[in-house]
Amino acid sequence: MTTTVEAGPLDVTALRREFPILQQRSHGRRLVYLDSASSSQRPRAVLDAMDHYYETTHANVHRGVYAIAEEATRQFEMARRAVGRFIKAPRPEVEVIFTKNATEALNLVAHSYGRHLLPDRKAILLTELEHHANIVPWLMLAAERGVELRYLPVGDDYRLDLRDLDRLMDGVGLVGVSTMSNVLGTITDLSPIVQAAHAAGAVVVADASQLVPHRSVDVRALGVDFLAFTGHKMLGPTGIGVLWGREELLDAMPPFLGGGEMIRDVRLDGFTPNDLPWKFEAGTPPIAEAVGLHAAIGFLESLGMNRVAAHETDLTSRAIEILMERHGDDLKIFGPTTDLPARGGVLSLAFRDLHAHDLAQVLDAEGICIRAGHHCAKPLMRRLGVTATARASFYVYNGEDDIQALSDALDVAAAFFG
Amino acid sequence: MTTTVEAGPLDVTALRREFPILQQRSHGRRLVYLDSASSSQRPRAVLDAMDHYYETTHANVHRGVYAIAEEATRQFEMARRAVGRFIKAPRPEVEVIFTKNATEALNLVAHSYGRHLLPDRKAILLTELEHHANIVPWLMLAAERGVELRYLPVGDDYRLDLRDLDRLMDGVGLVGVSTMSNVLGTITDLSPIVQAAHAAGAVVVADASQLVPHRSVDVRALGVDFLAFTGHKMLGPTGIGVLWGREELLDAMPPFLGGGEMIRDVRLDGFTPNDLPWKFEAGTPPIAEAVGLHAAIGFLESLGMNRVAAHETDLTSRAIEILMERHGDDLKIFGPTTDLPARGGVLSLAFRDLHAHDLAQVLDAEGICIRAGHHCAKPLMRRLGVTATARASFYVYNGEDDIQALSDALDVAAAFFG
Amino acid sequence: MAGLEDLYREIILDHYRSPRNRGELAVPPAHRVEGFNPLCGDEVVVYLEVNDGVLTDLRIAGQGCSISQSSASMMSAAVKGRPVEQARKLIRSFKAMMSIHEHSLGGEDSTEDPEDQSEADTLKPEDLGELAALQGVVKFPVRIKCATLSWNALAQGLDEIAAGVLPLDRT
Amino acid sequence: MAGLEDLYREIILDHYRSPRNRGELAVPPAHRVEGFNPLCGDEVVVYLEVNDGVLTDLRIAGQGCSISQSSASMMSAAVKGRPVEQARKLIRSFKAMMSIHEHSLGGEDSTEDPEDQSEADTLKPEDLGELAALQGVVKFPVRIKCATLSWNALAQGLDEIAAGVLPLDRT
Ligand SMILES: Cc1ncc(COP(=O)(O)O)c(C=O)c1O
Ligand SMILES: Cc1ncc(COP(=O)(O)O)c(C=O)c1O
Ligand code: FES
Ligand code: FES
Repeated sequence: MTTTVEAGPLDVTALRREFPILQQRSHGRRLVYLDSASSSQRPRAVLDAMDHYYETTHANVHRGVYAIAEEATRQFEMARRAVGRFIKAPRPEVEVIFTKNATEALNLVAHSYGRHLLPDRKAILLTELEHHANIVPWLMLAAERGVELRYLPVGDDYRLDLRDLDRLMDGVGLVGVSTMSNVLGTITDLSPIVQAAHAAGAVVVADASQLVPHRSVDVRALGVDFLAFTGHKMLGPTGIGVLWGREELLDAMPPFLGGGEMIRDVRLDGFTPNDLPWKFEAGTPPIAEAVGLHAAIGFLESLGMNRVAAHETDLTSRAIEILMERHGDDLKIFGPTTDLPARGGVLSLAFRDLHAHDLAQVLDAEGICIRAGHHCAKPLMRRLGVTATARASFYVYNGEDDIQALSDALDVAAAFFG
Repeated sequence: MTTTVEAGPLDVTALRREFPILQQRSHGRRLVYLDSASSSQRPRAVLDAMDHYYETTHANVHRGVYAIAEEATRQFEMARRAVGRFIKAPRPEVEVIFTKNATEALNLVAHSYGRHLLPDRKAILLTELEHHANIVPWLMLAAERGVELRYLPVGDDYRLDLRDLDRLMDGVGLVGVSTMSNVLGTITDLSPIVQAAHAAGAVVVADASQLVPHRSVDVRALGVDFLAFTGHKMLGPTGIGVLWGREELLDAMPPFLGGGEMIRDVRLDGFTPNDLPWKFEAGTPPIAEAVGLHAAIGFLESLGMNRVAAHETDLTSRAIEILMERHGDDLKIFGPTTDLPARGGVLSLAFRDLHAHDLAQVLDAEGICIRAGHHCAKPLMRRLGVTATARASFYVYNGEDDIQALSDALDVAAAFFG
Repeated sequence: MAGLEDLYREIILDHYRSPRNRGELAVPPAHRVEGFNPLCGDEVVVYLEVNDGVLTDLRIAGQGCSISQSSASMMSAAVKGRPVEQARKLIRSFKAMMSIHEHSLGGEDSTEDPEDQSEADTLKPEDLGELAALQGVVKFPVRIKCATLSWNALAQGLDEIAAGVLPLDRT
Repeated sequence: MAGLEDLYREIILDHYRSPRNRGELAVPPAHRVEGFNPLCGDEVVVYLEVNDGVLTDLRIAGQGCSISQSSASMMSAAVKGRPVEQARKLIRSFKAMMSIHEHSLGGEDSTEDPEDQSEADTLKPEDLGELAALQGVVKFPVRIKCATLSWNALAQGLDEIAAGVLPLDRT
């Protein structure tokens, strides 16, 4: 990668100017956006790239011989390569599949690998901290195939408890695991899980929806077999997600959705699938969205993923400090508060006896956007013994002023509900 | 509908100014875009709507209590209602499902209805003129369930031949039929098919990808049970498609993709699906794309779908006249040349003994974009006895000058290949 | 833009802080209905007893946000001891008040919800007494479900009793 | 922007208008291979006969665009009567010439195709004779498959013969 990257901490003030929405005011106040774990905002460069594509190039990809169609195809395939390089895929041009979101990527694996290549009677191992996107497809598969679902537990330190790993891995054919929890912030070191899985002959499906936006990811180093993530959480547009998979697995898998582009030939009585990656891209793909995602990756690379990670670790550390100091007794943080590099910038909170939605509502009036709810992780909520948490999450455009604003607003909420 | 619609023919010159890409020059010439059946271009209003959304409102939908998240949800759900009203859906708010494209919409029906509600041993009836998107999902389903696939034939007048309809319908549980062929332009009057299907107890899945962009569509008048179409062919963005279905059918169908948003509850051992329409919208939906599609529909409504249809019928009639007069002996048109209101603005051509790709290549050098290939309809190509056609297709921004340019370029191609 | 004071009226905070009719009833003779809000995972439980067409007793259990709790509390105060028909009318009236937003969401020519239209027999918000304080909720669409949660459960409970569903069938 | 004359050189049009070695051979003794271009649905069929390490005869059938037809025709003229090893070297060289675009597509730091790199033993375009006329095709990415269609089929045929696949096994 030859992108020139500045050194030192991110200049948040300068960065914010790149994000039009952060120039907006909410309820007459500066918009303090603390919900990037749900969906991030987009820099002007991403919007410009998509507009420019539509204004100069758009045509359907892959089959047109005329100039703009060739250029559209080129830009789409360049986006695929950029995505692949971003996660250090050995063969970006065949291993990166564009889906509509991370959820479709995981369903693709569940349908195509799970229904056809997962050996009979093999169990599926998930973890208690998965997002619904990495649970429901497997629940559906397990019900259909009559196989067992197991869960790696979450310990009281809010990290996966691997003490029973070997026993749980026995007879397992597929492991679904999140690289970073969207509720706890926990970043899991996958190596023991991957090793145990591969020793058991199981494949590992990693949900990296929260990790890829925030850390430098290397699929070879992770050792996983599939990796799913989503464009809208990494400064890219809605409507696009990514599945990366090892070529030999993808090659062996039958198609999932059927239609144009994923075929070599169609006869009245059968069809022949296309080569990778198109075999898994039925119909017109998210072309402009791929162009936008490419621009988002360019933006992140120009910041440098290591600086992004350092910025978020700093901010998380300051946030824990400030919040505990000012609201210590009133506040509970669901998530690791030590070993901060091994956790992301996601803080799930309980404040006094306030309901998370009431808290978020009062914070909104102060111009602060946090998410309240189960965060699509109901099994984890049950494990934590709550129905909902209030969650603040950080990205490149957040600074210490946002933490201060959050902390001030907690006082307002306390006063409001008395 | 209270949109004010002008009377009289479309003002193509004024309209073109709304489409930034048509201001571009290709190979030093005005861009003559004759490939809208493949993908249309977007007016500035659609790009502006999406930019405005990202610059002022974006947040993930459905669960946020803060102001921009509520506004994002409102805009997303308003887009759903606008789409539903555009096709006269009885209950837009529950019957309109956003997918990534028409292909996913058809696959959704094949998986959810086809695998679970299609009665055992019932055959599936398609037609010879279907796009791969309305063949391959059924081929996969038929193979999996071991049921028979049948095809309504295409007659020598390039229209469906219904003489055998009753015999073919015997024992059928599902009919997949295109409302307008993307190769021939044929618009099919579905009423005899729908009547026969319903008499046989079969549901009708209509692929309206080509019809909805060009004609006023009323799902109640069509009488079909499902209708699929796609955003990028109707001035909208890539990354979004639509499935409309009758509420009682959608209600009875199990979910297709699993993940966030499509559930009411998730436990370690099972889940409860959400209400319609969200039951079928797993994961973060194409939010900005829905906003863009809403703007595209607004644009089409402000033109008036009847004027759009009249414009295209006129243009097709002029095109057939001009081309046959100037190149009559050298030219073959695959598609109806009479009863023009019952055909769309799609002209599949063979010119002399030139290969379609060579023809399209020479036309490109003249600044003219046409599509060459099988148009994702290989069974139809075999029926026509060709491997490919050269296809010119029209939309609101095309005028007679485009036809003239096409005709002039045919002469250039003839001279070039001698 | 709606302000917080539109949502959290003083009377609402009061019911939230001191909820009325909180508790459970023995089932049977009481009937038990759950209301589940999938948006947040909260659940209210309504216990009700109907005798000779009168809602003789009613208790609220479960948990949720301040809006859902105070709405349930206000509801209990409003319907307890009333004839079932009056309770039904109140439910209709309350839901009509809460559905205003649905229309503005649908745009100029929204398809009207037939339920609302055909029910001429509803009370105006100004005739709903302290329940009118919940009117501000419609400006916060995500919270509408909070306010209607217990009302939907009550309606379901009355329907089930009318249909003769035995409490035991449901547990 | 590349012009038409980059694609359709005069020599290409000449081979298109008067294709060399068009026809079929009896199978066996000849070997038959199909090349299918999924982008357009075109198919070339290559018949080849190898005796004592020499490609003694070769014919081209099937149909396709002018680029695929003239590329096949030029190929037939270039390899017919040559030793198999020379034909393989020509295939490598031709495919190397055709893969230039792949790199520019991949951006500055594209992952290089290992096949191209390790094969130092290829001819430069300028040593390819009239085949060099096809070099302009790389400026038209969609058409690269047209140009390489018959070459891939030939390579597959040579591999199959080397591996001892009997022609009858494949029909
Ligand atoms: C008739 C028809 N059906 C389905 C499709 C598929 O649309 P999409 O590629 O957007 O899924 C198309 C367009 O390619 C079409 O023309
Ligand atoms: C950990 C995790 N996995 C999966 C998803 C699903 O992403 P999407 O909704 O874009 O499919 C999310 C985000 O919602 C997430 O946080
Ligand atoms: S937020 Fe759950 S009921 Fe209000
Ligand atoms: S277009 Fe088919 S081989 Fe060239």
